[in-house]
Amino acid sequence: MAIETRPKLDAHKLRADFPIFEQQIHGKPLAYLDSAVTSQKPRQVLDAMRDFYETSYGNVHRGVYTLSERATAGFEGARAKVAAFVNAPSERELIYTRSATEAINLVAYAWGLDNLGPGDVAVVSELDHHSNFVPWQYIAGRTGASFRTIPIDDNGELVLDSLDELASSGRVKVVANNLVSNALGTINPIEQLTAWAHEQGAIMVVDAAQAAPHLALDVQALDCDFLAFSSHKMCGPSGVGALWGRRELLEKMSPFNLGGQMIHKVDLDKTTWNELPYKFEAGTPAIAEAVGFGAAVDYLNEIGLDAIEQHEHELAAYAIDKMSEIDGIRIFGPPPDRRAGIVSFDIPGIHPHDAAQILDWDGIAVRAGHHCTQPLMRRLGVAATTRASFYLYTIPEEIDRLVEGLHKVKRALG
Amino acid sequence: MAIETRPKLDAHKLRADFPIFEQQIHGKPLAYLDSAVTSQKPRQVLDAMRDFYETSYGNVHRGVYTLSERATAGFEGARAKVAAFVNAPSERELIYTRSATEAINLVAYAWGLDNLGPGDVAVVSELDHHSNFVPWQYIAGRTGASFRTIPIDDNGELVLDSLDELASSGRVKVVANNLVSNALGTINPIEQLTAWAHEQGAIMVVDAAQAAPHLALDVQALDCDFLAFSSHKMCGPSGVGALWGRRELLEKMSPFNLGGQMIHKVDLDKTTWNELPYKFEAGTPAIAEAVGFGAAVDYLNEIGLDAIEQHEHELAAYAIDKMSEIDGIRIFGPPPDRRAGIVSFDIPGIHPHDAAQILDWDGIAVRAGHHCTQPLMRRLGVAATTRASFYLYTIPEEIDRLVEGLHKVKRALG
Amino acid sequence: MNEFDQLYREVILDHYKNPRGHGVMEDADADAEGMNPLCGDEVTIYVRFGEDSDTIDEVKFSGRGCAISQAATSMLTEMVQGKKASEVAVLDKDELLDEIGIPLTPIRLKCAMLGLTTLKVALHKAKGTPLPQGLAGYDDLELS
Amino acid sequence: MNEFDQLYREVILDHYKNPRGHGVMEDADADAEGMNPLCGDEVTIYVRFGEDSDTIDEVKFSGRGCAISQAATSMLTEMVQGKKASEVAVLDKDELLDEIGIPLTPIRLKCAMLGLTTLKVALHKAKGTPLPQGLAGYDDLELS
Ligand SMILES: Cc1ncc(COP(=O)(O)O)c(C=O)c1O
Ligand SMILES: Cc1ncc(COP(=O)(O)O)c(C=O)c1O
Repeated sequence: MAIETRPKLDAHKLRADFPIFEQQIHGKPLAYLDSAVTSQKPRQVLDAMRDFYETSYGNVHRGVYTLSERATAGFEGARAKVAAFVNAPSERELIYTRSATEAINLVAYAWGLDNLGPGDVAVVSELDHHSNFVPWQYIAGRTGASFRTIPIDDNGELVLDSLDELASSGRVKVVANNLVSNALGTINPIEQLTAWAHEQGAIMVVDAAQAAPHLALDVQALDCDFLAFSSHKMCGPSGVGALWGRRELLEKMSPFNLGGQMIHKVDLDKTTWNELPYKFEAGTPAIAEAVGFGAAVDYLNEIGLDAIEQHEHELAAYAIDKMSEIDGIRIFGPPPDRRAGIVSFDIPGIHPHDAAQILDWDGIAVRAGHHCTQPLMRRLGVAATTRASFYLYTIPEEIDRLVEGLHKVKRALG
Repeated sequence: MAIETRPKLDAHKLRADFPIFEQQIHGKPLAYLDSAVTSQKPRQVLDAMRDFYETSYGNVHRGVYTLSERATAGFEGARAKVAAFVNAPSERELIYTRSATEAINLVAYAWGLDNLGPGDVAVVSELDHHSNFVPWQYIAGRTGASFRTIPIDDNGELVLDSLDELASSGRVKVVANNLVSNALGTINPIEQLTAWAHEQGAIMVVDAAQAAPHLALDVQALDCDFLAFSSHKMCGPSGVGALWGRRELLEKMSPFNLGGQMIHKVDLDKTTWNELPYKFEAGTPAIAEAVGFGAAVDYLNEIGLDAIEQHEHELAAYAIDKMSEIDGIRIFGPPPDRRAGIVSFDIPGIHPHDAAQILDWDGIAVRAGHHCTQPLMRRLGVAATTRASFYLYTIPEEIDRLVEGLHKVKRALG
Repeated sequence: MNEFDQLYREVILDHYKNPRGHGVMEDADADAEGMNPLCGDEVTIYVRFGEDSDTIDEVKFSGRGCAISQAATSMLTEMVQGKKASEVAVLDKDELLDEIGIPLTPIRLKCAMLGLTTLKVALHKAKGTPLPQGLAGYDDLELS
Repeated sequence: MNEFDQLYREVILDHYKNPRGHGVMEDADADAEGMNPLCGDEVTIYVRFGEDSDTIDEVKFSGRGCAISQAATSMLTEMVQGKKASEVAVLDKDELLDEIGIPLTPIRLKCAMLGLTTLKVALHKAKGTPLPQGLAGYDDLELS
């Protein structure tokens, strides 16, 4: 067998797929360096949705006529693609949600309300996004369980030594953690956490919102119990996301949203639930969005997740290297080989809002804020950071423009 | 002041806005008579979303750069339109959801979990869609409240005489009912129900999923407390819906989904919530879909809801008249002036599935099933019905084709 | 052959209009009820075994349904007559589909399978064997 | 005038780099803390009244923020000096915006208003008057 060299992606070429780059912002080409918050969309995905609406739109699972069949085939065909994308053992374990946030809430409510109580512990980390922090805090509060966080070190990496202490504080019933941190880019050791969770008899919930766009996912290799992600961060439309869940757990769980489609038989005194995955999909779902989600998966697979991951590592290394030259800059997070294409930083005396605003006038879009990680910001001792994040369409020239722009910011406000 | 004659809508002309009608189904022009399940989309709405993705896409409320500002303006501008569409006193009371179903679940969970308990009664009707039936049944079950239904008469109209008996069974805390029945088209006397609910000290939740597309809505005139509806039934995209809620109630309520954007301050021991409407919008919302929802509202306003309502009454009257000629047919529901453009029927000896399938071969799409109203089907003594439903693009010729098709079905199977 | 003739071909219409084995069976050796949640159709299947308590002697069914589900169940009653319960409990759905002999969309497939699924449940219940995954509605129903 | 000069015009930069009234006030007559949830910026405002216990004698502020929020708060301390608490408690936001004198996008408006909102809360708290709707963050913040 010949050894294949991993094909690199050609970001310059891929950019042509994205209509958003055809415009100028403040007279400058758009340098979109905020892909961690949401990604831009290729024509292939937009065309797939438009075409679906124009030729095949109808409600799913409900009609015997042609349009409804086409719509159902499009919707379920996309489910098969999304399920395969995370190597789910069965597409019945793949539930469509609005977003990663809703996917996590589904587990927190439907599993948590029945399985947490006094003496139990729900564990997240200091690195977690509010969407994987607040649901567990809230449901723990409602059920009387306690809520604990895994601390991080100064590099933004989890301190796994602290796990024993957490285990001694009660029955750990659920561990929920992000695979890639949106604030720092840290790639977390989920396999180790999962092994620990299972030793405690706890379930492992993986927030893969930030991982799914950037690295190949395999729920069977991760051995986790639930995995949540969003279409909009991975070239797909807004309004749809997914939860993968282990079948035995999903089957035992109560439902979350109630309504049409998730039922089997409705009586005045009793209602029974539909089979998986429909039990968790009440009401009319995001139909065309699911089709777009499937098209986004096709698009990413065509490029290759390995190639995307490598491209991001290279950009992260390049950016950290270039940005380190800025006087006084503090770059948060681990070295490039342990992070996705995300660089969060602070320049003393320059507020992130001002940096982002001034960069915008050069057509450069970066994020300024707490990135939905207030506990982490407190841990880092800052109110907010400036963050540049990259994706398959990011080119090194944009990083050069960012560095130049930051020099300009310093001259103006420093 | 001159008296304006209400302009009638020109369905033949409007059809040209809908690309779906440019194809043939089984070699015949598409007669889409299943708008009650979901409506088709005009080019204006599809263009608005495409344009948004191509020029203005970004995450909302999170960035100081141009794209994020544009996205936020598009998203919030649409909220203002949708809020005005139901005459909400403030756009802060208008919460985006995935669908009417999710909107009702939001109230059932966030209001219900804290406000229902043993001795309390949740009331829906036999006419209600599963999406407004099962959430109340389920949350009543979880909280120990009881769950009762308002019966209907043989015309499919609510028997309001039964209310006193319901009131004597406990403290009525919530009354939830549809304004227009999706199964029969019945327009329900919501003002009377609301008055009764308020007399009991109960809140009134209106399921307007089927009303919003078809008649002008005014939450202040209705005097209800919550109102739920879906974009996809009113010419907008799938994946987005809305809940209007009375501000005092929304402010007092616990949140529903937890995560990014809905928080004010996140601490390890305590999290506080964002102001309205964000408190109820956790995570990345359906951004482009909201923009499309706004465009759909523009489209409907341009035509005029009164004109749409009248068009549907006319079609319903025409259909009932024509269909009554079919031997043995049983048409369910009230007379045309008390119903929206929905006609549900049964032809003895012909199963709805077979009718729908054979009609499909003539390009005619109708729904066969229980329409997510199993309790109603039981009340009517049928397993399922066949349903034809109309919208602004429906023309009388399609009803003629339906009647002809039904004769053919009878010849084949009767 | 147009689509109508294809789906509602003569033999289907014949089974639909003159269903074999239609009716209630008193003191059956095995029975079960099934429902198609899409349309609410319900069917009850009854089985009587032969002397060996294993060979299927007679199958009857009652309930309502569309032409496809009624015809498929009617055909089924003829197909399984004289077979061993253990064979029928694992009967491949394709055998029934071959018999029906018409192309079915995924949604109509559910109609066609209602009788067979219910029969299998009846047999497993009578024999006390655990319901295979497929019968809990898991793997053998295709999504889409 | 390009956009940079427009937003970060000289007077803004001057107030940002040399904020008036910056610092902590011990034994203030009124104080409050405010936060901009978008970026986590926090500000604390301190007020000392004159002999009549109503005229604002001195205003100070501490905390961190972007140039817009710092400059706006600095300008505010000058604006309200010598005014009656009751007037300031209902000060129209446009008066401050006029002073700032630059066009603000909705998101930056929140930065600019942080000081004023916090000051109003401090005054209402000190006077025991109920917080108007606007200050609960309701009506005066524009959506979008
Ligand atoms: C790590 C992480 N978790 C969860 C989320 C929430 O994703 P969404 O807003 O799509 O629900 C995000 C997105 O911001 C994220 O980066
Ligand atoms: C009366 C009624 N209520 C609720 C719903 C649920 O709407 P959705 O599926 O958009 O959530 C529907 C739609 O089928 C309906 O017709």
